[in-house]
Amino acid sequence: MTLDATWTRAWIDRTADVVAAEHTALSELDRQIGDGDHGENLSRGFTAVRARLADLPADATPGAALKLVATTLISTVGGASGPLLGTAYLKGSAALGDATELDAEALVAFLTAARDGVVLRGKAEVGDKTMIDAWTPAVDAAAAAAADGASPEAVLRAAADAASAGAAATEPLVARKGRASYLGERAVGHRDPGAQSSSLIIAAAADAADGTNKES
Amino acid sequence: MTLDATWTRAWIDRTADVVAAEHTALSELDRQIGDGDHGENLSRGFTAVRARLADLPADATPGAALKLVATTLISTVGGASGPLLGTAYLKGSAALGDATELDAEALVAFLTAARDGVVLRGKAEVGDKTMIDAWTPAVDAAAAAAADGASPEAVLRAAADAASAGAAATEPLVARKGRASYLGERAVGHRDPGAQSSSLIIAAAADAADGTNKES
Amino acid sequence: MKKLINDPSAVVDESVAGFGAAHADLVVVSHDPTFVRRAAAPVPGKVAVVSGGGSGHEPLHAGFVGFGMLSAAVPGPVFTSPTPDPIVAATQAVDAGAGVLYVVKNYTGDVLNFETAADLCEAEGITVRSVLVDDDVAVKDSLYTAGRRGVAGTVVVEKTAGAAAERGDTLDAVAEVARRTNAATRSMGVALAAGTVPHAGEPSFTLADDEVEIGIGIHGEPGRERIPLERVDAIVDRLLAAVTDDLGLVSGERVLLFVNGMGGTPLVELYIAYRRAAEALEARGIEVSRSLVGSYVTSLEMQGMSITLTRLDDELTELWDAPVETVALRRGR
Amino acid sequence: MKKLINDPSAVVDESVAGFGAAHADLVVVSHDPTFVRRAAAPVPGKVAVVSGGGSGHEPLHAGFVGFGMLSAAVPGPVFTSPTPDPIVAATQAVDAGAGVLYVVKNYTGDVLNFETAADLCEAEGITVRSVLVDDDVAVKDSLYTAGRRGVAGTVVVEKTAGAAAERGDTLDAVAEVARRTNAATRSMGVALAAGTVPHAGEPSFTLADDEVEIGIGIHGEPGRERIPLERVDAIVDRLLAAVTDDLGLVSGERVLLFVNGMGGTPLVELYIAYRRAAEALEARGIEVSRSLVGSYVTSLEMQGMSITLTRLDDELTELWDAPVETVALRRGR
Ligand SMILES: Nc1ncnc2c1ncn2[C@@H]1O[C@H](COP(=O)(O)OP(=O)(O)O)[C@@H](O)[C@H]1O
Ligand SMILES: Nc1ncnc2c1ncn2[C@@H]1O[C@H](COP(=O)(O)OP(=O)(O)O)[C@@H](O)[C@H]1O
Ligand SMILES: [Mg+2]
Ligand SMILES: [Mg+2]
Ligand SMILES: [Mg+2]
Ligand SMILES: [Mg+2]
Repeated sequence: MTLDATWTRAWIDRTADVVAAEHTALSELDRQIGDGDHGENLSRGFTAVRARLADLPADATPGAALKLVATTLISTVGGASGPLLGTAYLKGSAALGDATELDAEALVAFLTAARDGVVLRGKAEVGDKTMIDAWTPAVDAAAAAAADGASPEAVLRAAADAASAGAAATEPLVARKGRASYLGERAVGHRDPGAQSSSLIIAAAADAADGTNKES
Repeated sequence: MTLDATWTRAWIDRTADVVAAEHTALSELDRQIGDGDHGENLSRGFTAVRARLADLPADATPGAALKLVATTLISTVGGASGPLLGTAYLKGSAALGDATELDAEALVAFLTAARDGVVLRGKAEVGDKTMIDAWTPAVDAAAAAAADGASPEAVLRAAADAASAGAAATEPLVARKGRASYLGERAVGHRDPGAQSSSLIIAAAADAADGTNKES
Repeated sequence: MKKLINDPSAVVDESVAGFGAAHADLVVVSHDPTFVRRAAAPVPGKVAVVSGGGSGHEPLHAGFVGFGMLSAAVPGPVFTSPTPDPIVAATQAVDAGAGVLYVVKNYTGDVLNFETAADLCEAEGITVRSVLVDDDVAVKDSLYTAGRRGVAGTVVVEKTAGAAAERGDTLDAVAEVARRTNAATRSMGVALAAGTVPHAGEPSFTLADDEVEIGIGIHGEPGRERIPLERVDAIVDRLLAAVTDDLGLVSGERVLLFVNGMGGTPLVELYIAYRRAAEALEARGIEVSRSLVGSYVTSLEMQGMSITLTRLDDELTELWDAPVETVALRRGR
Repeated sequence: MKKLINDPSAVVDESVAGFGAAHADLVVVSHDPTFVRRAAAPVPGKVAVVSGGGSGHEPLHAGFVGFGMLSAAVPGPVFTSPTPDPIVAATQAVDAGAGVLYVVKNYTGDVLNFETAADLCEAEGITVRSVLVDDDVAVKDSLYTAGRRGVAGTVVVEKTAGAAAERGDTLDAVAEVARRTNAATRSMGVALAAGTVPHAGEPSFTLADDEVEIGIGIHGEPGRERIPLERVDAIVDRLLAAVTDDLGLVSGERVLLFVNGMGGTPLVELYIAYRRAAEALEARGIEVSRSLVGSYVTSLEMQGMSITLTRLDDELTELWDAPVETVALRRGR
């Protein structure tokens, strides 16, 4: 079983929906340990993504659609999350090449390249209390599931669950990157907003896969 | 019966006391319809008066003591009330000449000259919601009492009662001079701070006369 | 009350001392009595321009002491006119024999204290003229009131009068420039939140979360009316209507547009207001030929702004453009 | 939330438009993408200096665009770094072939977006160097954090780098001046009350009536610690101790003392703080040879201030003194 361009668009759509829905909650997380704009930043970005996606040819590949997400985020979000998430989508989409159907391995390649892109730009490690704390567990879980022969849907679900646990696990941490690093011990007890939004994005991928397959 | 330099000093002392005691209340009145500094202004002035009075020769006449009040207020109070009250004391002290004993007529002359001094500088009329609404009834009541042959103490008490009533009567008025005039109808219902402080000053004169005579 | 101060009663002295220390290249501060004068004063042969008033409106007036503007400034206690003594001392310090112009905001206290100072100086042989600034259209001007207040327009009067003095005008001519500038200038303000006078300890007035005060003064005096908070464009339109009506501006005229912050309002908001005001004026055929945006005549940390217009002719434009070298306004030097 | 705005999402666009309209003699505003450049740019043969970052810090950066300082400024959304597109557009608009220096405050967002822009510009043949400003000693500098933040000291770096560019230095030399200035500069701030980001609608943090936040940033980030409100002299002593220790200042050295307001604090308070800081430095044998007092690097209407010191040598003094003609800083022209 594979996922196609329809899934890709559904994923992007769901992501835009969830970012809009969680806008205030994300900014509130950022207000606790950052500057309170993370929800605003992402919703500016995904509003632009949705508008530009409408102009994309119907036969665009998953890679082309995700590259459009990348360039749109880079050119509209700003802040730390704009270049970081933008790079994630950019590197991830490059890993997909011209494929029209994505199997479990392709999804693992996407997630890995995306995570590596964030590390390349932001130089964060697991435990630094950043979005990497969602991406890296997601990559590991996806890879493990794929190695076990799981379906694409199951790979994404494993990734989503791991990302969500990873985001939650940022709460007790002291931050070593981004604005929260200025706070030292005072960041303890708060969830990292970027880890939270990344886990929502990965969850949207899994939800879209479930939805797409139920419809088909 | 007459009032002398001892009474004059007692009056000035009592005035300084009552200004200190009513400091906050006067500023609060001014906050309602002005800029909230009237108590601060007068207490700055009378604190200086008290300090300078200590240096005045023991044999200074009432006129000399009150002239010192005048110049001290002019040089320390600022605002509207500084020059106005300063002029009141200046013109009033001039009316006393070198007299060492003040009879009822001298007190009326003092009050009249003081009031005229305020009008000369400030051009306010009765009913403009200013300190004149305390001074003019005081002058009129003092003159009437003196014409009836009242004692100096009784003249001052009559002046004090009229000033107090005059200050209270400013409450329903719209102001036509000073900062409160900017407010139009919104000044209605508030007592004029300068009328209130002038009535306290005149009451202190009467209280000092009672006190002086009780002691003597 | 939360302020970066030590003792409320030392606010003005300490602040003026800091001002003098920070700007010793431009000004000299005298203490006891307190006034601020140009480092290079008196200027031989030139008329001196002196202003002053209660403190709490910084940078007015001390921030405008220097070449091409004020010769001296006399700060009183917060929101309270200075007494005559420091005004006299400042006058003596800057008079070069050509006479001294007092620029006085129209408040009873300022008027009386500067009047007394002028009398004392005249008695000593210094020629003094006074010009009142009364640009605030929020206040009804009538024979039966203290008249309009002087607010942000004071900066414009101090600038043109100072430039006239600098070019060597006589005392009467400098006074005439000041009067003409005042006559060509109107202002109106709005507050979102009052400031707190240090010795009072609580805000001068309180507004609900959805209220603004229109026609506010610069001493925490209440304004003309309270209205629900509106978009700034609507607020600007209100203020501008009052100002342009009072000035009787017609299409084809030129103005200086001055958007003034009250102390606690950030520049980002003032420029939003400026944008609307400039657009609205141009839509009416009025040319905005000069601009000033910033917190120049403040009311402690009050949140709000005022809009000032000065009708410009060639001479006032030239005087506005003339070089000036003060702490708060500097160009051409 | 009470602000003089229309739509929270239009704050930056409308404000920058107003800025451009008010100061058309000095700057040109480009829209879509938004940036502000010198009216006279590119300047043939000279290095261009470009800065930018989130809005809400006005007059930084656009207020420093002009002769002797910035060639262009790129404002992002409130407290959010601009994206690479407007940075690239600004770079292209001001590059005269001599290269472009980016002055970047050390925040992950600013660093990444300017980095991307630099890559894109280099790909088009424009030589770009970047210098990070990280003057905030409230933040521990360590290999394991994002490093110190860039705050008020940015003004000093922009001034000296701009002056170096104006005198005709090469790109490497201008970058070296910027780096040297940053290395000689440290700051620390305090807040009495946070500002409110327009789209957030509530203050970034809340302090009790008797609390202040020491070591505050300029984005409403919480600071280093909360302490009970003290006399400003005591607060100044705290900030100054942190700054002088970190700089390792010793008796006999010269400094620029910069007391910066956070947006909602009136000048009268800043000068009280300045007075103490200057006295305390002089008591330690450190000469305050240059001063700056005012709200130059703000955080919306935050109440508070920061103290910045730059260790001066002859060259930095000369570059600080050099003529500058911008909206917020002007002298010698
Ligand atoms: N160096 C980094 N590497 C990975 N993620 C980072 C890094 N720096 C910041 N982040 C992420 O960015 C998030 C903040 O994004 P956002 O609020 O949009 O930007 P800004 O911090 O510029 O306001 C943080 O919660 C964190 O997850
Ligand atoms: N023209 C005037 N004539 C008489 N009294 C006046 C006049 N103007 C103001 N006052 C008095 O001065 C009082 C205010 O004094 P104060 O608050 O000390 O000065 P300011 O108004 O300058 O702050 C008013 O309450 C009023 O009684
Ligand atoms: Mg953020
Ligand atoms: Mg008063
Ligand atoms: Mg007053
Ligand atoms: Mg941000």
